[in-house]
Amino acid sequence: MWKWLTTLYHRLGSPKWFYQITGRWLPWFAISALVLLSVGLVWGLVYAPMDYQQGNSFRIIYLHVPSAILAQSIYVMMAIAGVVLLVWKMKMADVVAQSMAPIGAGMTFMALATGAIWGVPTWGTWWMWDARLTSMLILFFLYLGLIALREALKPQEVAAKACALLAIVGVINIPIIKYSVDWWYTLHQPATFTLTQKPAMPASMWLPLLIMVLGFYALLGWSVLLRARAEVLLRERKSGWVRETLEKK
Amino acid sequence: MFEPPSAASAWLQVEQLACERDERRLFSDLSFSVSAGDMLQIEGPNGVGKTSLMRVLAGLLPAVEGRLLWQGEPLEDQWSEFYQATLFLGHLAGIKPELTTLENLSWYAAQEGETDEALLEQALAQVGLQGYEDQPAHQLSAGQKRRVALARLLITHKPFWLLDEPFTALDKAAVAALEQRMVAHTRAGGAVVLISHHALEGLPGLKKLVLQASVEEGR
Amino acid sequence: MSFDNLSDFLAMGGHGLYVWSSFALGLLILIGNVLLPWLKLKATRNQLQREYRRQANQNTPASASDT
Amino acid sequence: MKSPARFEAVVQGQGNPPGDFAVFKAALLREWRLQVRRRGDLLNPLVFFALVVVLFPLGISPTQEILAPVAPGVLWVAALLATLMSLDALFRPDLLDGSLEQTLVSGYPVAPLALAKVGVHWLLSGLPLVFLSPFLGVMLYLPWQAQGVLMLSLLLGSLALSLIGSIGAALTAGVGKSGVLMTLLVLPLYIPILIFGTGAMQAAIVGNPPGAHLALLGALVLLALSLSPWAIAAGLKIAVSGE
Repeated sequence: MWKWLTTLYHRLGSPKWFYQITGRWLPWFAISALVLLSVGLVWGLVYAPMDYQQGNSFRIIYLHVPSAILAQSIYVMMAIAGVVLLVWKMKMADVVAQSMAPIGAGMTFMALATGAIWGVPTWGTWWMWDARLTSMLILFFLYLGLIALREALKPQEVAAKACALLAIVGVINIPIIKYSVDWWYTLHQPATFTLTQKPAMPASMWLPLLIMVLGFYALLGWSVLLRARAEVLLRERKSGWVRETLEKK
Repeated sequence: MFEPPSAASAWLQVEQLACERDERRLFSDLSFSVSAGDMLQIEGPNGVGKTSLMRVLAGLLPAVEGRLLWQGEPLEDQWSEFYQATLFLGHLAGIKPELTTLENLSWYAAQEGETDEALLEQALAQVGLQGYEDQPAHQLSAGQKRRVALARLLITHKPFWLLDEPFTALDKAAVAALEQRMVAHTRAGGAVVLISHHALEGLPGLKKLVLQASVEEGR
Repeated sequence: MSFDNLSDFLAMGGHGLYVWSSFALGLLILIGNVLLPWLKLKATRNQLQREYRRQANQNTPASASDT
Repeated sequence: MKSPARFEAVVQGQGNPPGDFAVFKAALLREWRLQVRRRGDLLNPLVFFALVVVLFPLGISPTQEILAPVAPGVLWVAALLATLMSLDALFRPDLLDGSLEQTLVSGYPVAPLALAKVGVHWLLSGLPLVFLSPFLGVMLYLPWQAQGVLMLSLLLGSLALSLIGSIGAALTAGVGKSGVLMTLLVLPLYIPILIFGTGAMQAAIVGNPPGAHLALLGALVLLALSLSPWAIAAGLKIAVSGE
């Protein structure tokens, strides 16, 4: 297993191999994303039982929670890619990190927006300085910072390393930010009704949620591969294999 | 501390080096070596990557391919030893405008354990900056700032010099003096790598490395 | 099935506006995350193919100058 | 340019490189001289701090009932922005005049040398901010029992702000006009410091012991002190490789 992993790692470091193998992976990600998301959506929207307290507005959970999970895990993945780039100098790690940033920002935005919309029927207001939403808002700014830094720096190798460092600094700070915001929230207002923490959700409710989370991850893979493939072609435009691959068609 | 290597082994060995800037291949498959007593002049038209090569040698820019050996061992394992022996002067003089001429020089001297102010003043006098010791460097001209940086060559203990266009903004007498200093340094067993368009043919021990405009190859 | 008929489903027990606007936005982001990169990939391929063709045209009439 | 006789011996390896600590002390002295002579750069953040605080009574209301409750937040946000502003140009001049690359090739560890710069900068800009703050606190009707906590929280907080902000300054050293970019990069990282700093003051205002908040702030300072020099050094290396 370990040997297989190290070979995979070394191969992924080669842009040509990356491009070829991801071409084969792409359909699997696409199919699983489409299947999981459609099953999860229909199940969650149509078949899952209504929440006795929140009514049908609770169905927003099927977007809010997966997007929030992805928003956080994508940032961690970007930091890991940053370590791989800075320590092992694997350039493909940066391609992946670069492809993830806009998806992460989109997911954070989705979590914020669905949270805000959900807030109207549950809290009676669009925005509440709830600990969870506040942390998410800060995460959104962290993503914007990463994207802006990449835009601002030239040449690309420098931007790559700077973004990697910033992602690592950010990921060390995220738990501190989260802890401090939680603390700040309990300091300023008594813990009232929270959005997602509910006692003992029945399986008919959490199973579609699990499927949605998996579907979101599959879509993440699909989207990252599409972006990374375009980026690999652009970065390697001068090399022979890109020319050969594209001229074949 | 820097150990003088045996005559056989080269100080710096460059093997199949390749360098890229902004996704443009500057040079590739570049190999050469520098040993004690060498003076290596790097020449070539603008934009072939002379400065990039120098910055790769100084460890300020990562190489894309190839490796660097310092006294036979990979350079990336011994940057600190390498820098203890190496003096790098880039395009920028590294002179702070807020500090006086003497303060600027003394910072670099302090890095080598040289605190003797009389010696520093003597070095400044030799580069023609007598009377400017306590002037803030922002009052100096570009050529004078350059001379402050070059005064470092007079007080340094470091045997391996990397000089990027050291003759820029110098007058004739200063150029001659610098040439003399470099010759003395290599004669005494040091080594110099420099980028320059100047004709240095008269200098003993001079070797040349000419960088060609690179050819885009289909890798 | 938690709904008796289509209009119940659309009304979502009075929360239809919130549920449907959330899901519309969510789907938009999800689809955008696949569609935009896909278009980008296609555009990149086309752009590079054009670039290679132009280079080939440049190189053939002149002698084998390789820059 | 004739070299004195002793240089011949030098090449044979008779140089006597000083220890890391001696160079660290020399760097402190150099930074002190350097930054003291940039008077404008030192004064501007202080004036900015005072001005922002003065704007609040004019913009909200001059009454004590309204100003006193928001005083901790106003003072802390103003101090935070002033620190951020003063850090913006911390490394850029060094990058542009070549002293930064000389630091990297000096052979001495970059992290402590960067720390010397940040430390001197804090002494000359963060510390004056701490001593200015009680005067502005009086203008915002900050209760007396909170004045000491204001200074103490700012003393710890500004140190953490300087250390974390310097990472952003290092990353954006190569960017021409980085004010907004640096703000975007650094402000999210400043939020815990803001929360604990104002938390300590609010505890003091209502008569609770502010010790827990200050301890957390101190922990943040220690964490920043141990990690950020390495991040700053890495950021500076990246910035130089872009020149």
